[in-house]
Amino acid sequence: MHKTPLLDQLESGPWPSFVTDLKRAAAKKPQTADLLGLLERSYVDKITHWKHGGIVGVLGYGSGIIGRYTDLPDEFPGCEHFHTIRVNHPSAWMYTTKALRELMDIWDEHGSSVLNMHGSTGDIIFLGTRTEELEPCFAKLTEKGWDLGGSGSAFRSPSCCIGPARCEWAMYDTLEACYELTQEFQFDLHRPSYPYKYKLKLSGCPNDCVAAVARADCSVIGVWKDDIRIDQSAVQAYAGGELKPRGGATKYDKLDIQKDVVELCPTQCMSWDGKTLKINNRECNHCMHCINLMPQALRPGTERGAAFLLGSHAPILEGAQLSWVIVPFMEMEKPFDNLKELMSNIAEWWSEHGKNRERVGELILRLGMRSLLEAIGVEPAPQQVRIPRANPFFFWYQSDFDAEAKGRRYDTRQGFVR
Amino acid sequence: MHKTPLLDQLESGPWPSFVTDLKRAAAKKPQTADLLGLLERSYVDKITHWKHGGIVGVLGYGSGIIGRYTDLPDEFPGCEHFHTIRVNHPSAWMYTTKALRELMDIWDEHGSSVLNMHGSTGDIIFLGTRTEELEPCFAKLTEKGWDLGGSGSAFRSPSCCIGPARCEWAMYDTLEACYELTQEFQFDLHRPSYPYKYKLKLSGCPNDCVAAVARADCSVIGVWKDDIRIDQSAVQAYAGGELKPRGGATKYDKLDIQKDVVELCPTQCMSWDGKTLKINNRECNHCMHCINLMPQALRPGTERGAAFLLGSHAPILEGAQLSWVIVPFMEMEKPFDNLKELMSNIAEWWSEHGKNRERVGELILRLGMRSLLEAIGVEPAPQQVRIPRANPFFFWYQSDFDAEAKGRRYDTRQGFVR
Amino acid sequence: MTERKTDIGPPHYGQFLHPVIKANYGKWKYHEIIEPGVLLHVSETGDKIYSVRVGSPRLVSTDFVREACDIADKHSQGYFRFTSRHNMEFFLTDLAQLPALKADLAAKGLPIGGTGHSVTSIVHTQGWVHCHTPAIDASGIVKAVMDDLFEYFGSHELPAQVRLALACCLNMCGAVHCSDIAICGVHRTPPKVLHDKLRHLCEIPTTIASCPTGAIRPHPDKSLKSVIVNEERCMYCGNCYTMCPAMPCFDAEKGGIAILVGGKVSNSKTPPAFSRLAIPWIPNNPPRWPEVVAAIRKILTKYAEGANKWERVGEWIERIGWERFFEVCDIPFTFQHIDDYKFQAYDTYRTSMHFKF
Amino acid sequence: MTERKTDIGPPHYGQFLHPVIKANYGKWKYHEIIEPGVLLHVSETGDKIYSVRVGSPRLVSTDFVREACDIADKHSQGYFRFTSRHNMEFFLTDLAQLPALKADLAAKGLPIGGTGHSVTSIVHTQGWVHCHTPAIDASGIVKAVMDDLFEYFGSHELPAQVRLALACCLNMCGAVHCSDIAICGVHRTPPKVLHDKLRHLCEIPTTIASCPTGAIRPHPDKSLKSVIVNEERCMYCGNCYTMCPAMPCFDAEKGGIAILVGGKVSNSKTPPAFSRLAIPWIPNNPPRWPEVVAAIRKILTKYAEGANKWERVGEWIERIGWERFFEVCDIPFTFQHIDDYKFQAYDTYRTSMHFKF
Ligand code: SRM
Ligand code: SRM
Ligand code: SRM
Ligand code: SRM
Ligand code: SF4
Ligand code: SF4
Ligand code: SF4
Ligand code: SF4
Ligand code: SF4
Ligand code: SF4
Ligand code: SF4
Ligand code: SF4
Repeated sequence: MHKTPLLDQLESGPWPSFVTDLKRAAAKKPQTADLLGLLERSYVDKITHWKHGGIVGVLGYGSGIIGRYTDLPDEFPGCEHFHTIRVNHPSAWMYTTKALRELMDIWDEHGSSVLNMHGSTGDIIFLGTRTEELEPCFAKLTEKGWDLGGSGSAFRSPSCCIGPARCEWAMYDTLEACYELTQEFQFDLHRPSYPYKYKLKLSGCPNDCVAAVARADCSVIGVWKDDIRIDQSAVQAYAGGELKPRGGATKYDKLDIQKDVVELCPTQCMSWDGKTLKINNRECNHCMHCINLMPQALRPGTERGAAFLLGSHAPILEGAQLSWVIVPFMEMEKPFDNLKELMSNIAEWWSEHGKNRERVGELILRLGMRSLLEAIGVEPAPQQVRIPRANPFFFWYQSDFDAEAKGRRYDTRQGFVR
Repeated sequence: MHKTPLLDQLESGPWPSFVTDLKRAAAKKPQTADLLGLLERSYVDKITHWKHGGIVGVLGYGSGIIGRYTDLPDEFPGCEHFHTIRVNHPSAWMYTTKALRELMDIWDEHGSSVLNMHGSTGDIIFLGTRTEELEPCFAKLTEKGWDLGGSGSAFRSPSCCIGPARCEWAMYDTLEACYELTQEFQFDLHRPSYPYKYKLKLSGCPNDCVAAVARADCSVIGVWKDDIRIDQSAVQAYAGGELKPRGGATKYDKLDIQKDVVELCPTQCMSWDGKTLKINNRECNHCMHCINLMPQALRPGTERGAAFLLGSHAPILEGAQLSWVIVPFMEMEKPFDNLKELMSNIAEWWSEHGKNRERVGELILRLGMRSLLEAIGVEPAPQQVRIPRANPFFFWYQSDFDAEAKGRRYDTRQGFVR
Repeated sequence: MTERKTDIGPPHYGQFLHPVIKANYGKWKYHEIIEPGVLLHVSETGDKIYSVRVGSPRLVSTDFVREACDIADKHSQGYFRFTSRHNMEFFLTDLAQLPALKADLAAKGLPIGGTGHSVTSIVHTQGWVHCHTPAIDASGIVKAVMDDLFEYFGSHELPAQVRLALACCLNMCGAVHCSDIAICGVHRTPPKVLHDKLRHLCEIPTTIASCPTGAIRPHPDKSLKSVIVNEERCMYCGNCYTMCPAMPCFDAEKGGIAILVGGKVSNSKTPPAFSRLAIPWIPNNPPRWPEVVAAIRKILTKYAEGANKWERVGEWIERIGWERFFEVCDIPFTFQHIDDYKFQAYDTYRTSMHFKF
Repeated sequence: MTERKTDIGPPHYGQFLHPVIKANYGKWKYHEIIEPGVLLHVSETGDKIYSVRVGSPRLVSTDFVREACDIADKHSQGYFRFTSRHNMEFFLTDLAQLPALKADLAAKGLPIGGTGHSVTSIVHTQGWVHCHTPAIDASGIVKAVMDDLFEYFGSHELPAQVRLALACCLNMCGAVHCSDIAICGVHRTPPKVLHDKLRHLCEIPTTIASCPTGAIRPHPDKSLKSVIVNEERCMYCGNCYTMCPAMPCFDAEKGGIAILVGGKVSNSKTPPAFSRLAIPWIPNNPPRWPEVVAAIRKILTKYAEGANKWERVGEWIERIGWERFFEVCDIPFTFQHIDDYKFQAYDTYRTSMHFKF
């Protein structure tokens, strides 16, 4: 065992310590002992000791494995090869202990015994194995029903919120959609063939508990179209303090319906006369605030589906983006053919025009939204923009003039040509 | 006289007709009769009949005249030469009839008798004269105390709101500042030596009645630092309806102090208990709303000066910009040396780095704000930004590391080096 | 002849100040608006001055100005001024003088108004009267629109002040980029390169640099000493024509008018804001532009009906949402509305679920 | 050996659903939070399920997972899950089982919390444990910060939920760009080009294209087959290093930590928002990063004191203004705060008089 005086200082304190846990694994595995030693060295040097990964993988797949090697192989031979295996997680990260134990056994046999539950994209991350272990480990995984997740310029393992499994606000079946789409795109998940990574996250409602809008190129977020259902007596109970605000999630005793709910509604579409809560549903923008504060009094409507937003990613290359509304509302019924088609069409447009390492959101910025919308057959809608353009620098296509000539004005809603 | 059946249709209707007025001038001046004919032709052709101006001007000046020629000189010989003379207006567009009559006489003698009161930058615009008239017209003008305004890549005629001359909200002497600065930059006004145009507009308060923030590279807007002065009895009078909202500028009978004033205050720093109006002045952002609605009850504070904002312009080349806060507060006392110095320093930096036809606001975008601030010796302040950067793509200069090394942390407020 | 004077600058305003203004300079205490177009300013000294605001076509003759001088001599002690929006203001020291002034103004067909919650004069530009790049006329459209909105000039019937502006091309000399309702002339044809003229008239590098989208390149046939335009990347801004007269982009039928809305300049309540595209194109239809007049009236009427007290046009739209604005004004939403201009596009995305159906 | 299976995808979640969850799938009516970390969901059928949320270091051993399985076997019918923020959730059908579960968790040192108005687990990344581009470690800083903020994990004392995230380099795998408080590792040295290695390891055009600011150019000495970096234009993003290992930009002393604040993801009240730069640099000080811990506590405390009910960090700052935020948190405002990155800078200007002194 290497000495780890700096890391040891991370064993105290109330939050569970990864150091303590790594030491357990290190006691069993020499390579993990080296990992600890290497980490301690980084704590001293204040620098990473991992090198660029070469290309390693399992047969036929271009993704799922991140090659990793240390720059100090002599001192820490156990870390000479220390590759990552991304194992695609099940929808909403639900497990039986049986399944998990099987996975742990595989990883004890073929790797470092160290892992992330889970990676930031959602996968189970097996951290640290040698090239020769990859294929046997993969065989064991598939035998038990598991497959690798995505990496590189591929479709990435989609993830979803717990949705209908345990949440009253799920506007569609996030788990099933996640499963279906993962299956649909298996080929693209394992064989990098896009300009760059392509992620999908599915949230059941605008609370967006998987951060889809910020962390997935394709962000599918549940929404309703009709009226919020109100139980007026429950509203009274919140006003009276019998029901706790936000289901008890706060230190606050009771709601002031006017101040806490009505006045904070972003569209100002609610009113409260002390007895009855009214909502002008046509003006509601589905922010969820009122529902969040009074889960027993208010429920989303019953005409349900999802909005499809596109383009978010972290800052590389040109700066971070949030996803942009493309389709304000789509039905979300199994087998989700509409979503599959939409995502394929987008990927096709992107693959055709995208530069190497250009996320789809960046391509939209470069080519303009119209290029995408026309390619995928989606009409312009005010919901797509927060605000129309301020500059007068806009293009006209021949199709616009043709429409105009046919007496359709300049209106592309009528004059729309694929 | 040319026939003008289309223009004739603009003689009816309640708004005063420029056509009727042009006809008066046309009756006296053949070239103005041709102007009417030419305009009628444009109404038929739906296209302009003016060509690019060649370079014309008065001796020693590079600006003040816009050369203009028609593309139909044979049909409309009076418009063959039809240059613009920009005459620099007096502060706040104040006149005696005597002075104006003198100007009109000059223009009748040397031009078309057609003019704009005023041009969009503020000048008196004499529209239409021949090259050979320029020099004599200029001599007459200067003799009567007038000079030309700016044009081309020069300093442009500054303008200002009526301010202290007739407005209770002027935080500094806009008229005097406008005059002083115009005089200071006479050389630059008449001899284009900047990368592009450089405008200055001065408003006495944040109501910005000369649209400085949108229409002038240098936008000087009055502001106070201390407390809004409240006359509580006048507040009561507004509440009671004895005083009319906004001094009578509306169809509304009376103010609801809570709804109309307190709740619309953007910083929510006011309160009203039905008797006393309170303002948490430290949180006030000087928007003027409350003062605007109750001019007899509220008055700005007495510690006065102006904010200096920089960079606004119309969309050419890269899209329109609004001016950006550079100096949140500066004293504004005659002879305004601080403002003169600031504007010179900025012009110097811009002239050094700017490309041909690059407005100063565009240069800031290209080189980054730090480049400007350091060049002109202004420290970074949170007032300069609406919101700090979202991207992590920031630079460090050696001066920052030096400051850090001296134990000054990374803090450029302390580590600031000119 | 006397010695040549230069760089004397404009006369000092001091000599142009009405005596009451001079005496109370910097001492004003408060103001009232007695009736539309008539301001009262009260000084700390107790002095009062009444200002009567009067519309003008801005494009005027010397005789027009002389007539205004006659009025000022008669009613305003020989002083008057113009406003930042090109109205005239006459000064009275006694309200009793108002009826006489009104009568003289009426005789000349000059309207009083433009204060408070009105539509004041339209800031505008040259158009076909005097510029070389316009897509539209300026004064003619302004006349047609003001005739139609005349009721709003002389009244305070709107929820807030409404500022209109017009620019005849994208240079936007009318600074329409921050107006409640903006009228902007737009070309829709890429420049036609006149190769023969270009080689004599234009500098090729400047011409290339003038294009915001980089649509202009040197002509592959070097002997021509000219340029070519990638028409797909041209958005008809006309900036190349400004730099190079051999690149006209005019077309009588394709040129037209865009309407932008929701801009403002003052800081009152909300910060200054850009105008945003409402209608990308309306035909250019002289002499009275009925489609433009109708479109503006529609927007103004819907605003007047829908806005809360004190709400500027843009504040109203932000409150109801752009999707509702397009709906209530019955304006189709097109590809043109979606920003695709470089860096600006980024900030106009809808990156939230905050929308209405 | 059996036939090689590929592209089977993950197991269907159906087999992993707790029986009560399976029976009430899609039928949930409402929820309550019984106490911090303990959720109750009630179905339209009347069924109930209690979920107990438990913190985890995320970077764990197989034994850790097995122990969690033991707990699930004992208390949760052999089912459990992980959340989108890497906490664990155990399921109870009866509240009476809670004390026993709590005891077992306590014995393992596993904390309950992360619900409602708490600080839940910090989404984070690999750091020195497993990545090649980090400026900082991940798990170590997370441990240090969570130790310090522990009181907020197991309570609902804050004005709203507060979400922290950490990324060890600008790639931002922790997706810190939309967090209430974000910890981001930053380099501050331009890459050193290792010319000898570069020619063998890297493709020159891809390397050049990887630079967002265009700082990389081909080496003037063509025979070197390498590149040079214009250090003045480099903002140390490390993207070139990602594409080309011969361009390391690490420096033990200059690397450090930036803190960004005010981002969010949900649509509740306000739309999703980016985190904004609060502190451009804090030294990288293992093993317990006291300066980072202190800075975050300061911001959190000031937020807790100053925010209105229900206000997220960013909503609080927007209300009081950024100038006040820097003041109350005693954070100096520097050149680094002012955006100068291409198109993004444009929208961050203060283009109004809406500021405070
Ligand atoms: C493992 C993981 C971090 C973690 O500790 O959880 C991770 C690790 C790496 N990420 Fe990531 N990213 C991980 C989730 C993310 C996320 C979060 C998400 O998916 O929700 C993001 C932000 C969202 C996004 O996609 O933009 C993310 C944005 C990046 C980027 C920047 C992409 C961009 O467009 O800005 C890079 C750089 C790149 O692709 O070259 C990157 C690159 C990398 C690489 C491959 C760097 C490299 O070239 O070696 C890291 C490999 C580390 C390793 O040893 O395995 N990683 N990466 C996450 C994947 C685990 C999983 O599969 O579940
Ligand atoms: C006369 C006037 C319009 C009017 O009818 O009032 C005018 C007329 C012209 N402007 Fe302007 N601009 C006039 C005020 C403005 C304003 C408004 C302002 O100053 O408040 C702007 C917007 C603010 C700004 O500066 O950005 C303005 C933005 C432009 C631009 C675009 C500049 C930009 O950065 O976006 C151009 C194009 C150029 O410079 O090549 C331009 C160019 C022109 C030219 C010189 C076009 C040309 O090359 O011939 C026009 C000459 C017309 C003529 O025949 O005299 N004009 N121009 C205004 C000047 C009168 C005066 O001196 O008082
Ligand atoms: C005369 C003039 C200044 C000048 O030096 O020429 C002027 C004069 C006054 N303005 Fe103004 N403003 C004048 C152009 C402007 C402009 C510039 C523009 O329109 O291009 C603005 C910014 C417009 C914008 O935001 O788009 C402007 C925004 C204001 C405001 C803010 C109103 C708001 O709700 O946004 C006030 C305050 C108010 O009206 O209560 C104000 C108030 C005033 C007061 C009440 C100031 C005072 O106490 O004397 C004056 C009479 C207002 C009225 O007419 O109702 N003035 N005012 C300008 C008259 C223009 C005209 O002929 O119509
Ligand atoms: C379990 C989990 C989903 C999952 O599939 O894993 C989940 C579960 C719930 N979320 Fe969430 N959210 C979960 C991550 C998120 C995220 C994502 C994130 O943080 O990365 C967000 C967006 C955060 C953001 O905006 O930055 C999120 C924003 C919300 C909100 C919006 C709160 C707000 O004021 O912005 C609600 C509504 C509420 O709390 O009243 C909510 C409400 C809920 C409810 C009440 C839904 C329900 O009725 O069951 C669940 C319990 C909330 C609680 O813990 O107080 N959930 N929730 C995630 C738990 C993470 C954890 O372990 O801490
Ligand atoms: S996103 Fe909505 S549906 Fe999904 S878990 Fe969160 S609150 Fe429930
Ligand atoms: S969901 Fe949001 S917008 Fe809709 S009524 Fe509730 S608070 Fe208002
Ligand atoms: S800007 Fe202010 S000071 Fe100047 S006229 Fe307008 S309201 Fe008065
Ligand atoms: S000036 Fe504006 S911010 Fe200040 S108190 Fe009045 S309304 Fe509020
Ligand atoms: S807006 Fe264009 S066409 Fe009109 S005056 Fe200005 S430059 Fe000329
Ligand atoms: S009109 Fe504008 S966009 Fe078109 S080529 Fe000329 S400069 Fe470029
Ligand atoms: S944030 Fe950077 S250093 Fe950290 S895991 Fe991701 S790529 Fe590696
Ligand atoms: S670190 Fe980033 S900015 Fe610097 S040279 Fe490399 S890619 Fe360019």
